[in-house]
Amino acid sequence: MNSLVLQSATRVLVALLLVFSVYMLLRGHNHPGGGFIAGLIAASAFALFAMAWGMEAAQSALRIPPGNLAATGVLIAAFSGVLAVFFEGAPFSGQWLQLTGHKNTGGISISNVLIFDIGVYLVVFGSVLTLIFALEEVK
Amino acid sequence: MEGPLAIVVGILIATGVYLMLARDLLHYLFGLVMISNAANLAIFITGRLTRASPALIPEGLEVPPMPVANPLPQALILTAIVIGFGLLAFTLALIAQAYKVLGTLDVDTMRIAEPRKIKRKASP
Amino acid sequence: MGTAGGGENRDNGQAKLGRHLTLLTALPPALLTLLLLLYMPDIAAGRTISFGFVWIADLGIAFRFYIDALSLLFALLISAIGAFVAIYAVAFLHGHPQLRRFFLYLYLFIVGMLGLVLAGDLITLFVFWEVTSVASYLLIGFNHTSAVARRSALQALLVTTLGGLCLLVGLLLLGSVAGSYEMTQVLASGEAVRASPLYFAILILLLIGAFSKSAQLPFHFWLPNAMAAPTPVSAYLHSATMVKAGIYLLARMHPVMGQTDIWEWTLTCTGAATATVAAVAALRQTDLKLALAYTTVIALGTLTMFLGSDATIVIAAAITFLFVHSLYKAALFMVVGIIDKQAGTRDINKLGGLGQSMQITFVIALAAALSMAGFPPFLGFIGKELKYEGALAVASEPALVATAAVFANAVTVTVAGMVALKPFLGRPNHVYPNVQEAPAGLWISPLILGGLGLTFGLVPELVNDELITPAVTAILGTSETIELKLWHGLNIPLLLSILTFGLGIAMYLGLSRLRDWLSWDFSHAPTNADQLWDKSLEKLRLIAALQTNLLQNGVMRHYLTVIFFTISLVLTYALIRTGQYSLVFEWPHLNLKEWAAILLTVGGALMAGAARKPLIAICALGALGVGIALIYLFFGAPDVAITQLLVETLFLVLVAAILPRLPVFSPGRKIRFRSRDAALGALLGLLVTLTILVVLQTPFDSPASNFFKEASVPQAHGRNIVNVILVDFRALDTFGEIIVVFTAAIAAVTLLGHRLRRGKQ
Amino acid sequence: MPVTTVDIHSSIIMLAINISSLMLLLALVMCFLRIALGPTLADRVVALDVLNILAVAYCALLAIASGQPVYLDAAIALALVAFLVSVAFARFIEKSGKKL
Amino acid sequence: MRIFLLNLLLAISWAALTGNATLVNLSFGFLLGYLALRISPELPGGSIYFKRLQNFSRLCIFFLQELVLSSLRAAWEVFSPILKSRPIIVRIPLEIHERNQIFVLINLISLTPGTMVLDIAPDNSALIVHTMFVDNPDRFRQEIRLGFERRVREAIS
Amino acid sequence: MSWLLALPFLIPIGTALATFSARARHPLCGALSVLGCTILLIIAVTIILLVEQNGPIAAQMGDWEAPFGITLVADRLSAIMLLISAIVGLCVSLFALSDIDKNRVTLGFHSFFQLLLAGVCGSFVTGDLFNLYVWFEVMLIASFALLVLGGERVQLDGGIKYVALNLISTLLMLTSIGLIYGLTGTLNMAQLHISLAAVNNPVAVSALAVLFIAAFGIKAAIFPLFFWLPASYHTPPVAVTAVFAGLLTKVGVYTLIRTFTLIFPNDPGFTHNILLGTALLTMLTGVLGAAAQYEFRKILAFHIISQIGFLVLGLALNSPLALAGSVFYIVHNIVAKTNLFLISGTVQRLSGSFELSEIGGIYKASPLLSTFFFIAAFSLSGFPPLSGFWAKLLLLKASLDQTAYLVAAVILITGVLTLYSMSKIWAEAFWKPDPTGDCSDLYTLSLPERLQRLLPVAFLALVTLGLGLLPEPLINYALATASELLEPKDYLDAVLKPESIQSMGNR
Amino acid sequence: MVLDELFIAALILIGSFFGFSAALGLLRMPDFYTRMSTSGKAATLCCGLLLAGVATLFQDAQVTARAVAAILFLLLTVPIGVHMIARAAFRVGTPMWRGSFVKPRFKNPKKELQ
Ligand code: NA
Ligand code: NA
Repeated sequence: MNSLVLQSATRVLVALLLVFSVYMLLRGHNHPGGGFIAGLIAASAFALFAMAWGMEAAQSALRIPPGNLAATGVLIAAFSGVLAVFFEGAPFSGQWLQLTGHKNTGGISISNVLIFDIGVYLVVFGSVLTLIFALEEVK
Repeated sequence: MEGPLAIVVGILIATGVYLMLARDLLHYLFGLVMISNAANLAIFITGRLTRASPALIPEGLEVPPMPVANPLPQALILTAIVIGFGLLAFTLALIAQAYKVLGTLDVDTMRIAEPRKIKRKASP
Repeated sequence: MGTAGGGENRDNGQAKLGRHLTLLTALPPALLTLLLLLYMPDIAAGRTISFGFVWIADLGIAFRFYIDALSLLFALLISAIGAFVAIYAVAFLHGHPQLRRFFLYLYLFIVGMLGLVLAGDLITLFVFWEVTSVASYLLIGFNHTSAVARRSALQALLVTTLGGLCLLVGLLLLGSVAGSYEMTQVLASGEAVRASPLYFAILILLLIGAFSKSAQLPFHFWLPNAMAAPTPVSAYLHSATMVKAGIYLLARMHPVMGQTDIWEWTLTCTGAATATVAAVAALRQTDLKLALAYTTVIALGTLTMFLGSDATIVIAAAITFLFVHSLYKAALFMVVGIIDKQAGTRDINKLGGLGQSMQITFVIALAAALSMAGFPPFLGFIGKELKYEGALAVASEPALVATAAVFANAVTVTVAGMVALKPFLGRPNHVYPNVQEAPAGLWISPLILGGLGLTFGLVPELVNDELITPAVTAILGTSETIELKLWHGLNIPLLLSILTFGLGIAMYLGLSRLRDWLSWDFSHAPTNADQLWDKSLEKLRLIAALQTNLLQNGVMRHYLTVIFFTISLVLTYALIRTGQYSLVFEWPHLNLKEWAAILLTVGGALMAGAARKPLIAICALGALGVGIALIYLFFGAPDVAITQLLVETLFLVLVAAILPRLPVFSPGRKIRFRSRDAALGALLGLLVTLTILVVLQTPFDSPASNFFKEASVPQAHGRNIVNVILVDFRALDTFGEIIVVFTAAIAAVTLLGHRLRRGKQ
Repeated sequence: MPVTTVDIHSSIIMLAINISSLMLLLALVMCFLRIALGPTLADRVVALDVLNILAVAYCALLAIASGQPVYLDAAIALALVAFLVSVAFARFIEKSGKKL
Repeated sequence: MRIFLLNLLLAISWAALTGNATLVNLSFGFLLGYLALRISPELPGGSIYFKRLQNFSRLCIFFLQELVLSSLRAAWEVFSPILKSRPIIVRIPLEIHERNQIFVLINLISLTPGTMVLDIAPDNSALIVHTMFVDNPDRFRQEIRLGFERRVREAIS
Repeated sequence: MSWLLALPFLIPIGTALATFSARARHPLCGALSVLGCTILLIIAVTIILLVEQNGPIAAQMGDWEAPFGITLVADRLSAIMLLISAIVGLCVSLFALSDIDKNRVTLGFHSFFQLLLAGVCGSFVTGDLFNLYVWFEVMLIASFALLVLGGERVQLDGGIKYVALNLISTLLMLTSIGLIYGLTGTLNMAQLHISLAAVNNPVAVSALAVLFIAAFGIKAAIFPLFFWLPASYHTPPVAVTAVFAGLLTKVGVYTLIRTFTLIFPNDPGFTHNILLGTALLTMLTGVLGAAAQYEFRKILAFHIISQIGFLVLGLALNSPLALAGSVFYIVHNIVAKTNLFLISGTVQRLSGSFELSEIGGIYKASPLLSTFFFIAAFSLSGFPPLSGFWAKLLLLKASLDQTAYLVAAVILITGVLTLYSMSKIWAEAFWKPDPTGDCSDLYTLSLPERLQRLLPVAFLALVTLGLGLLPEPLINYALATASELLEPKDYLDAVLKPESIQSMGNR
Repeated sequence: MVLDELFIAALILIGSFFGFSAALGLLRMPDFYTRMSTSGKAATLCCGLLLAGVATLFQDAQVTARAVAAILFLLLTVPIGVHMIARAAFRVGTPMWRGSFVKPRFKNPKKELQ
């Protein structure tokens, strides 16, 4: 939609929404948030982008086709689920690599749980975007 | 607390059913949204309501210090909401495409797969 | 089974193969006949042979065979006549493109029949019973390009299957009453079966099975229609075998089910009625094959009639007649086939004077016909004498039985004349001037069969001692001695015979007048079973169409209504059926915030329901979504609330994106429907509310939730329990869920006709 | 968890919360009425927009009433995305070009 | 920009020094850093930065003030039993042409009591404004030009 | 062990992703799909062997112990359903190589197909009610996609009804699951068996039971909830219909069996009587519906309904023999039904139509195909010595044992009417001379296409024949399944006692 | 402490007063444009005040930061939404209040834009 106001605001808002989505994703394990919410917010960002600047602009800004993004997300989530096979755990069991601090009190850690949530994020993001782009495109 | 909300669920279902029975596919979709919400709400209230805190555990503690809301129904509803969104979005696309291809949203006139008259053939 | 024939070479090859097959095809049944003959003396001496394997141990079902004198008699007839039919068929169908298929079916049929009569287990028996149904279906429909053949095949199949299913139930019940499906045990448990309360049901079911297979009233109509089959098939099916499966069943079950009044009455009356009706019908036919077919029904009726009795002489009459009938009827069908093939017609009014050019056929026809008519010294005569003797010995209604027998036999005599005299005598017909004698392949089989009739008539001991007497013994279970001889002296049976001949010859001579007299139109008679069949099929289609139009009428709203109504109905029933609960419903203290959320939700819902324009409904849905999100928020579920709001927003964005391409106004519904739908909705809403309230009456305790609260930090290292459940405790749910979302997305894209983009544009 | 500096159960705060709840409730009802009354789609969308903003207010109010700052997350999320509905509908209104 | 980063660095150092990384403390650090930079030897581009920061702060304050005023005015109008407003729609030609400036201007106008930008001419040369409380369109145009446009031009360039 | 039980859905999902990324390369995509199905089959065989040896096996996802986390369980019922699904999957994926046009492959046919399999297999292995819902959704959305893939008018029309009616079932199921959680506090099906028996709230239990009947009943297409099936099954390509016919409704039946043996076994006088009445009406309406049709696939579609009635009947009669009958019937029916649909597709390929009035002469042109049809059709009609006979026999005997003579009568009537429809197809499509004269024979197809079309059909026909001639292993298995279902002690032990799982893992 | 309480209570009350006023304007104003003028800003202010109340209540950096963020986001997004709707309504020719002393002057909005 060719609107100066919307387009100007979008410059800030898209970035803001994306940053906010990552924030919601990363703190989701301990605070409200998580992959779903973050993914939905990120998708909203691009929905806004598409509405303000047109779909082609949004698509080329994203660079990756959203469908592939979603597929990657499924792959990541599946990967984190089957990661446990290397640690003799059941599928989808949590694996934690603690870099600093203690698991329960904080510190920096890499866990397949987080990877899983990132997968969820990508799937939700990619899928919703796919839907938005597809419905926008209907002629 | 659950009682009034149970009635809310009933009202949502009643309206949802009424909408679904309309001739227009869009109204069907709205009915679906409503019943979808009703289902989620039903899970929420039968998992018992509480005005207690959200199911978060403060830093430094291992278990919630006070009663918290039942987290499991919430997780179920979250899953159901997102699944429902996927289904609704697909249905929306289907309706759009159906209108494009069939030229109508009136379900009473959608008789291509099941034509009005059964062909009765004199067959030996 | 051969593959489709395309091209000259294949056809030639097939024809050549066919000629070489001549002997080969007849070989297996012939060998089997010999084998059975080897066993014959032993069996006749009272030994039985039983072999097989356990099929399903837990159900006591075995694939077992049992050979006693009765089954041996049938098996011999089947295999021997099978061999002759095979020889005949090779010549008859020479050059037919689907010859190999024909033999496949024929063998299937022979196997089925043999299995049936040799079965040593009730289930085995049923299996082969059905095999014969299928094989006969395929054989009757062999000329499948003809609609008549297809109709007849279907008719035969459905009638015999209906009977077969009743039989299956009967056999299962019989097995449970007898305590085993094994034939020997079943045969030994007659007392128990007759005393069982299920006896009557079993009897009726078995009789339906037997009668439908043996074309007894009221199932008789399919057999004449089955004449659509190629001639050798008719010969085989309707003389020797399939129809006699029912007779075999009656004979086989005689020791178990027989010896009761109801058995005797049912069989006698049905048999007599069938014979009489078929006799009248036979007289009306001008098609030789049909006339023969009706005499077969006559014979079956007679056999049924006799099997009702438990007098030795009656059973002996039945068995002898059965044997005789198989021989001459097969021969006569073959003769008709020859006439048909050589003269090109089977219409009795067009045939005549073939005797000069087809002398061999004429002789064969005469031999078989004389046997059928029961002239001495043919075996048929002995059979007939025994029949009359037996008829008079029937305990219940000797006069009725005898009258029916005489009438039936007289008609048989007439038909014998029609087949053996009419086509051959008189002046040659100019319509078919160049009729040739048939090749040897065609007449060799009927010749032997006709000859056997004469041979056995002259020397009845050949068949009596080792076949008929033991078979009768097997049926009655007591050792019997039966004498078969041509001359019994001057007695009532002989007088009846003479009466029969006189009547038969008179009818033959006055046949055309008789036919005129009988030519009243059956077509509107309610008893015309064939038309009844058509009508009932038509009714079936009508009912089917009606019910489909009623239920599956293509209107989605109707479907939805039925579904919602059904749910309401069963839910109402479930809620009120015990009638013993008290709902505790307290108006709790909700605070203003919560009321606001509830008001918003309910208001949004009602408004969306009332909105005529989709646009208004959408706005109402927005309000509804906010209301529900607030409810989640107020009761401690911020994650859910946020998700709900986001999803709601994105959904509205999607709807707004699609809306410009959709119609602005919706078609309205009639007020009648509107109030009905509203009532249905209200009912369902009320029921769900009640259900929730009822569920809430039970105190709640969720070990899982408690576990999650306790384990979230120490074991799963997360502080947002909801999120921990989603990504750890119940990660599999989430995994499935993202797959749903992913699939929904790509499905929507493909649905809307876009290829998923493979890269930046 | 951050601790509130004042007692949220004190009578002043409670009173304020209750009055505020009532006012916001009435506000919601009025917004809803505007959605119902229309008359144009734009009116309804504006009302929906205000409704969304009021939901943010509710989040804040709830955070105060419960002493739980987590509800702020909901407020932020809503503040960021709620206007999308307005934008989407504005686009629709412009596109369809009719009085709706 | 460089100076802004420098200022930010100072704020962070302040937070690190005091061992208190709360927002209030950071803001305080930022203010402290600003003052420190203000009195430091002149940095390249410093004057522009200070000027802008000043203007920006002024704009923010103005913004908040207008927001409150506008809301109060609206509330007054809403609660008054008789509607006294005289809404008109005015076309206002623009002197500024940068998109960012126009954007801020529109937001400012929207925040003004009773005014609302309805549309922008395709070449960004004029605004269509709806106003409730002004009777004279020309006076309104003048007000906008002198009031907001100037401020925006000063704050953003 | 825990991995083995996760593989039945992980493999199809992996395959789906692989085919998704390879969707532009037509042959590769198909090959991947077939490969995935083959692996799935191997896994299914492994599972059934293990289950046959050790009894029910369970796996706790994420290592969270049983009533808390999500448990996967394979007992005999699950194992046989998995196996048969894998077989159907393999056959259909092979058949799809020639039946599905390039456009549909590019649109992602194989991915959706694999996702459908994932949903089906997931439903079979899960021991958690909500997880079941999730797998149902996977299955549902994949089926939506497959149904409308290609977007023809008739597909969209049928798809609307399919989607509209199935979504109601989904919502109903979701609500029911929520309510049962509210009543018992658990979602684990084994735990539900214990918890629900302890709930002293008969009204709530009854209401939930009927809600479940309705929810799964719509999925299973029982009377009078089946409308979506005849409305849509004749609209997509045949490979799609075949896999739908073989698997989708059967998942509904599977869940009905699972639910009403494991969760609601305690009030058969109420629940099972409702099921019984429904089953009988389903059998009759389905078969009557078929009698009114003159379109190949519509006839088959209505027969699905009728046969669902048989499956539910076995459950409703609630005796070991009857349940065994159901299990046997499911296997038989999946094989025969899938095969019939595959054959209908090839018939359409040869003659260009599904309308019986427009096709004919197949018997003459393609005797091999005719033979396969004959076997499948007569098996469906319950003729010995084909698999359908034993299925019918078991149910008949079960009903007679319970002196349910009305049931036996309905079985008989349905049997005859089934035969009527099947012979109608046979007479019209196969025997009747070709009315249009444009019917080609199998030899006009290329060799690969012929193989792709005939191999699955031949294999399925062989299975039908094999099950008919040597039914004992499957009947024994079905009987063991039935007793396992009626006496779920082993199932409960496997799920709820971790030590028993531990010990088995070491074995 | 009481001062704090009073301050917070005031923020809450004033905030919700503006919310109420916004909604009342929405309901009471005679036409679309006036409804719009009187509602959006007041609602934003309502949120701002309530969020300020939250920040005051907790006096915690994180909470304050999030409250400030929420306010900023609202200030950023609300005017955009409002403007977009207004523009759309204007472009499709939504009529002005007839009671105003200037009659609606823009019959054809497109022409006006030239
Ligand atoms: Na199905
Ligand atoms: Na089926």
